Amino acid sequence: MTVELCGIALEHPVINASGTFDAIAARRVFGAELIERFPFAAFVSKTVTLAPRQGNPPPRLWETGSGLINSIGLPTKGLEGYLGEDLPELAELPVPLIVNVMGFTPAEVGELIRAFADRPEVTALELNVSCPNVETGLVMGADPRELSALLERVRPLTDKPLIVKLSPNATDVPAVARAAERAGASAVSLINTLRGMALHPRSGAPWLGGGGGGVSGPAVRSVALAQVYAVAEAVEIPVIGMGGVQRGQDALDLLRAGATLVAVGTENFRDPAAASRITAELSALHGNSAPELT
Amino acid sequence: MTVELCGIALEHPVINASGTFDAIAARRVFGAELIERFPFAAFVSKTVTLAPRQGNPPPRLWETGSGLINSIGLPTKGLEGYLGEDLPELAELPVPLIVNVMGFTPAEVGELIRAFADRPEVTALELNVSCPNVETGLVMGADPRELSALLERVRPLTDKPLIVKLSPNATDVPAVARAAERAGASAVSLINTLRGMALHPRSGAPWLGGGGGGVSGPAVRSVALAQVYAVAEAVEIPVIGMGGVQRGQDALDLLRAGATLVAVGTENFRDPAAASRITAELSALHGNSAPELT
Amino acid sequence: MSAGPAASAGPAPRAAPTAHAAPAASAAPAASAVRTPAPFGRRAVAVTARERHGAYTLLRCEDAGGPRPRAGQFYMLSAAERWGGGDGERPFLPRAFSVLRAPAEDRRLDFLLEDVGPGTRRLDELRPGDRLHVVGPLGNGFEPPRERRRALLVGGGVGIAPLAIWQDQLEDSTRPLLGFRDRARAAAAGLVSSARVATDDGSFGHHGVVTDLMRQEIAGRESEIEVYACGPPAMLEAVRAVCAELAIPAQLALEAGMACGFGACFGCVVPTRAGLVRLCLDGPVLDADRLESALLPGTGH
Amino acid sequence: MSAGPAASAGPAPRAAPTAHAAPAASAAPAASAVRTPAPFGRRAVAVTARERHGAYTLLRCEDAGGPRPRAGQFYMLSAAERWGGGDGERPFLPRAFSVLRAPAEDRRLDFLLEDVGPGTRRLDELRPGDRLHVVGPLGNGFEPPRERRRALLVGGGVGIAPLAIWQDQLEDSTRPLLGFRDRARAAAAGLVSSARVATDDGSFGHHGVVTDLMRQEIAGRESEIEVYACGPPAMLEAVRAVCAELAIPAQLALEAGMACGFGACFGCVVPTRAGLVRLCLDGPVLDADRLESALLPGTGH
Ligand SMILES: Cc1cc2nc3c(=O)[nH]c(=O)nc-3n(C[C@H](O)[C@H](O)[C@H](O)COP(=O)(O)OP(=O)(O)OC[C@H]3O[C@@H](n4cnc5c(N)ncnc54)[C@H](O)[C@@H]3O)c2cc1C
Ligand SMILES: Cc1cc2nc3c(=O)[nH]c(=O)nc-3n(C[C@H](O)[C@H](O)[C@H](O)COP(=O)(O)OP(=O)(O)OC[C@H]3O[C@@H](n4cnc5c(N)ncnc54)[C@H](O)[C@@H]3O)c2cc1C
Ligand SMILES: Cc1cc2nc3c(=O)[nH]c(=O)nc-3n(C[C@H](O)[C@H](O)[C@H](O)COP(=O)(O)O)c2cc1C
Ligand SMILES: Cc1cc2nc3c(=O)[nH]c(=O)nc-3n(C[C@H](O)[C@H](O)[C@H](O)COP(=O)(O)O)c2cc1C
Ligand code: FES
Ligand code: FES
Repeated sequence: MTVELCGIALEHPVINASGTFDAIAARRVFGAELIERFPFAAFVSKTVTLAPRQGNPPPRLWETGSGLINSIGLPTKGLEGYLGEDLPELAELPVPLIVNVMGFTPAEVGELIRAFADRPEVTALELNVSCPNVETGLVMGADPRELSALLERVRPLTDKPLIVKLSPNATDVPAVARAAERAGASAVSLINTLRGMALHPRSGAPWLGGGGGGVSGPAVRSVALAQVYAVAEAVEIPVIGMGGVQRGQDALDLLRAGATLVAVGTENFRDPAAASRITAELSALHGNSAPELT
Repeated sequence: MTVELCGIALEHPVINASGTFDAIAARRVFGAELIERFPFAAFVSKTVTLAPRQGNPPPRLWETGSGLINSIGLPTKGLEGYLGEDLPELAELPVPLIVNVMGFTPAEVGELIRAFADRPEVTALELNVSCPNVETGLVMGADPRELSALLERVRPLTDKPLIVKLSPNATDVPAVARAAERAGASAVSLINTLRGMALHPRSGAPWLGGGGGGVSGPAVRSVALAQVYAVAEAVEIPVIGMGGVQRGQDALDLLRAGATLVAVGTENFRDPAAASRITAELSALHGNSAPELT
Repeated sequence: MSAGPAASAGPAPRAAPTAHAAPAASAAPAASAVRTPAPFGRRAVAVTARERHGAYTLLRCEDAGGPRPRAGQFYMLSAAERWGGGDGERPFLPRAFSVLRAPAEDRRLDFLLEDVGPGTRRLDELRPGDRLHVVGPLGNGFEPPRERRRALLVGGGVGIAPLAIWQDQLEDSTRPLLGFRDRARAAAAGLVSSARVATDDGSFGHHGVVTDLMRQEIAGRESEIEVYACGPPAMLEAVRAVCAELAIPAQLALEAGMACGFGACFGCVVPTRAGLVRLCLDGPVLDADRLESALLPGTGH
Repeated sequence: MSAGPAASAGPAPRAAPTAHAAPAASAAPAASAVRTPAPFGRRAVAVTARERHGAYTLLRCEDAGGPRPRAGQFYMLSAAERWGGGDGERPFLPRAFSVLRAPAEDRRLDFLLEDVGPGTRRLDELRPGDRLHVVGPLGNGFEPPRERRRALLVGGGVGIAPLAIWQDQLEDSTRPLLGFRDRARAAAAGLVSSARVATDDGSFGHHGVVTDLMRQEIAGRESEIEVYACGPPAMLEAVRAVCAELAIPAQLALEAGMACGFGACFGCVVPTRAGLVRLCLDGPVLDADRLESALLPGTGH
């Protein structure tokens, strides 16, 4: 099941979704076995911003019958901490490293990209655009013009593949994807979490420390499939599909919808090695359905 | 639990979601008991368009572990058929009637509204704006300007309450709701179904006759809650909340998020009398949590 | 009247023969059609027995609160527990099942299930004492044969279910014809009296399809027979084609994916010559001549 | 060494006392800390026993594939079946449980559960022979007392769980103090040896809270005691406040909502004086002096 994404050769098409697997923490917990049995074909790190961020106050989690609402709020050591502490450890992983970055202004995004532009440890960059541009107030990844302007500015800063992680909370996601493609994105990834909310069952106040949160897991699977399908029809560049993947069949659906890679997110929480099982199931299904996949 | 919406007095705050209960069919199936035990405080009829529509080819349904994807495609007898065949029967229901209409151009919407403007059987109109304006190509309910223009044209055509049913597949739903309010909407209702999709497990082709479909049921509950909360914060007019309501607690959450009424959709399919149970559960919770609700 | 509805047909037997004056309307949604109303809402009933018949499961429950169904009617079933979950999995919506048997003298309802997916699997787990949610009886059911015709019941697989109750209610009918994939499945043929059986693999009865038997049975009696058929789409389509060819009236009990069963969702539509109709409301029994084909999209396994 | 980890502490006992030279770092995420690695991925284990102890359930399983846990460590548990569903309902994510007991000589793991919601309810349904998914051992566990101090175990409710295994592993400790809501719950006190018990309603043991007993026990021995506490947030906060007042070192086993248990989600953070830390990774045992308060948002029932 080897596959290629923007010239990167991968052993299979299953990677992790940003922010749903901390390989450094997992190595402390699971030791060498994590590396020996590393479940992802590439590793995507959690979103890094320029400045350190604490993230949202707890509680940060709300479970639903078919998913999770999180208001983690992108805690990060910031660029400097990441470069100094995390990157050396992540560089030891047995798979290519994709660094996910986010900035609140185009200048910030530029600075982040420049910082990784020539890092040999880093194979590709993923740009999280699900946050507002603090200068315009518009969510960068929800508005085609906003995103074009951003990418035209930052795309020239690196030769590495630049994956744009789209926001699913947009009127016309394929239009945003097309704008990304025209402005030089190497690939797009989707979906990020859907905006969601939970109230305290007794008090009725918002449960999550951040007020609202992002929905992930099986609940979003069919929404993800629709968006991946529509985006894959709209662009020529590769698509990384994610959202509620729990089984090989879910991964197969995203590949059939046009994705080149599939990312596993929330399911990692239910089983740290879920991606290995999903990859095995996918491989079995590939065998069974080769005609449709060639 | 009596409640008022735009001057309409209702016995309780639970109504049906458009297109999820056909009172005429249900009366054939359940007879007089339906009327005696009518579960909704007001009845919302399925979307009527000007011309008759067959709707999408089957299959129209795809079940997920926590919801439903439908591609019903708005079958309707059209305005004339509705006025001649359905309205007289619906007028016999023991609760106020809300007619849901949709047009593909502002002129069509105007014509539909005019047709019901002076009908005494009709208490209020709900305007489904989750379809594209065929003249501009923009989804009427996803773009604030598009919606303003539409409402400014059609709002003057009736004195009846005009409820705008918003599309959830929009970048900034509260902005659309504010536009509706400014242009004279009496209330807004949300959420309609999220865009979703399913593939045939073996062939990998889109399962639904319509290609894609709309996701409803428990899977969308937390997305609905977030949108209702954000919209209720953004507007002064009443909000009708819906999306995945299965229990009194779900209804209570939407009321606490700022809704005046709650609509039950997909859960009707699992139990035709679900709304009665939900109303009873809500009433019990009201008793328990009176302080937060006054 | 040699073939009127038996007294056991239910509390409100229809004055059926007149409805047949205009055959095209017989299964049509005449707003005035007298139907036995179903109790409003789903109700919990107790499972009282579970038996295996060949590859199928007979599920019996005690429906104290409901009226007696007509032959061909169906119920929406769901287990009272663990329906909507199991690792976030289906079943979520209730499932449609034809009545296999519903003796007039008690409150018993029998269903025959074939395990084809998560819903039937869950129902197959139920044991006496477990609770089942039911909505029904739903749909139209079979109409008695047109005058001077005798009923010929033709079924395949789990589709024998509505034929068993119809046989119970008919005063008289010719020998039923049943088709199965193999001997294991054919073991369920005993649920219908004195049936002739065909199997695809020849392991039991006639080696071939049930329409082979049908042609034999009908030959020369085209004007005396009305066919009642229920089974997999390919079989129904074969039956429809034979009946169309021989100009024999046929009532087909069809299947379509259903979310509600009571006309609420518009999800169960099937294409007829006159457009799409909701099968749960205007069917599940349709006169064969209303259909271009009985091969419906999204059905079959 | 009077209070080193007993030989049963696990295959890789830490050279603990030295880690205490700088107390603030003792529970800090030193990347170099020697941990017993957990097997990667969740594994299915068989439930071998279920016992009721007062209002709580002891669940025993046979963990053939895992290393022995340290006292204070926890596992993420989920039933192998029906987890993620049941009418589209929770539980969906695994749940965290402290080890109650894990004798070094076999592969047994005991957990003590209080039924407070859908996850604990589902686990409470498990019976010998059922399968359980486990990930672990996770988290840091207790550190041995600082030199010249003896362990005083203080627990409340189901929070006695990690104290039982810690008592097993400590060579020597003073009489444990346990608080419960009432007599029914206090029946679980027998899981810890020779404990003194307080109940809120006075129906058993001392009428009052466990910190009353704690003040009595400590009085005059402030420099000889190190407190190990686990229990509901209000109790832990009271323990923390008393220890702060009396300048006694305390190790608190805390709880927070967790999605993963292995540092992946950043969901379990708790506020410390030095900022938010992931409790599953840097805890669940934290030195009390790292906390402003043990009353954490989103915990308690
Ligand atoms: C009026 C009527 C009467 C019936 N009577 C009987 C009877 O007496 N006995 C009996 O055994 N069966 C009967 N059926 C069929 C029965 O309802 C189905 O077999 C049952 O619904 C299957 O449910 P499942 O969960 O086991 O399988 P499903 O997984 O639902 O599979 C059933 C079929 O549904 C489709 N499908 C697959 N996945 C999905 C999905 N996610 N969403 C939507 N569709 C999907 C496929 O075509 C599949 O073959 C009847 C159906 C109707 C409409
Ligand atoms: C390290 C650690 C060790 C633990 N050890 C034990 C032990 O030994 N024994 C034991 O009984 N318990 C222990 N717990 C607590 C145990 O994990 C919880 O009681 C369990 O997770 C509750 O799950 P539930 O589904 O039964 O209840 P839930 O419904 O999950 O309720 C538990 C609490 O979670 C919150 N909550 C409610 N609804 C939601 C929701 N939808 N999403 C998110 N949060 C919600 C509320 O605060 C509620 O009081 C431990 C917890 C941790 C972190
Ligand atoms: C707890 C949590 C944290 C996340 N953090 C990030 C993040 O830091 N950056 C990012 O781009 N996406 C983040 N995501 C989104 C995921 O990468 C993914 O897009 C989403 O969860 C959908 O996939 P899933 O349904 O498989 O979880 C996070 C998701 C979760 C659940
Ligand atoms: C089968 C089906 C048909 C629907 N038809 C309509 C419709 O005709 N008009 C409309 O405005 N909304 C329609 N909806 C949307 C519902 O009114 C409602 O907004 C949505 O289903 C969310 O509520 P729920 O999760 O409770 O089902 C339909 C939904 C379903 C599931
Ligand atoms: S199943 Fe819903 S309309 Fe027929
Ligand atoms: S529970 Fe996921 S990081 Fe701690």
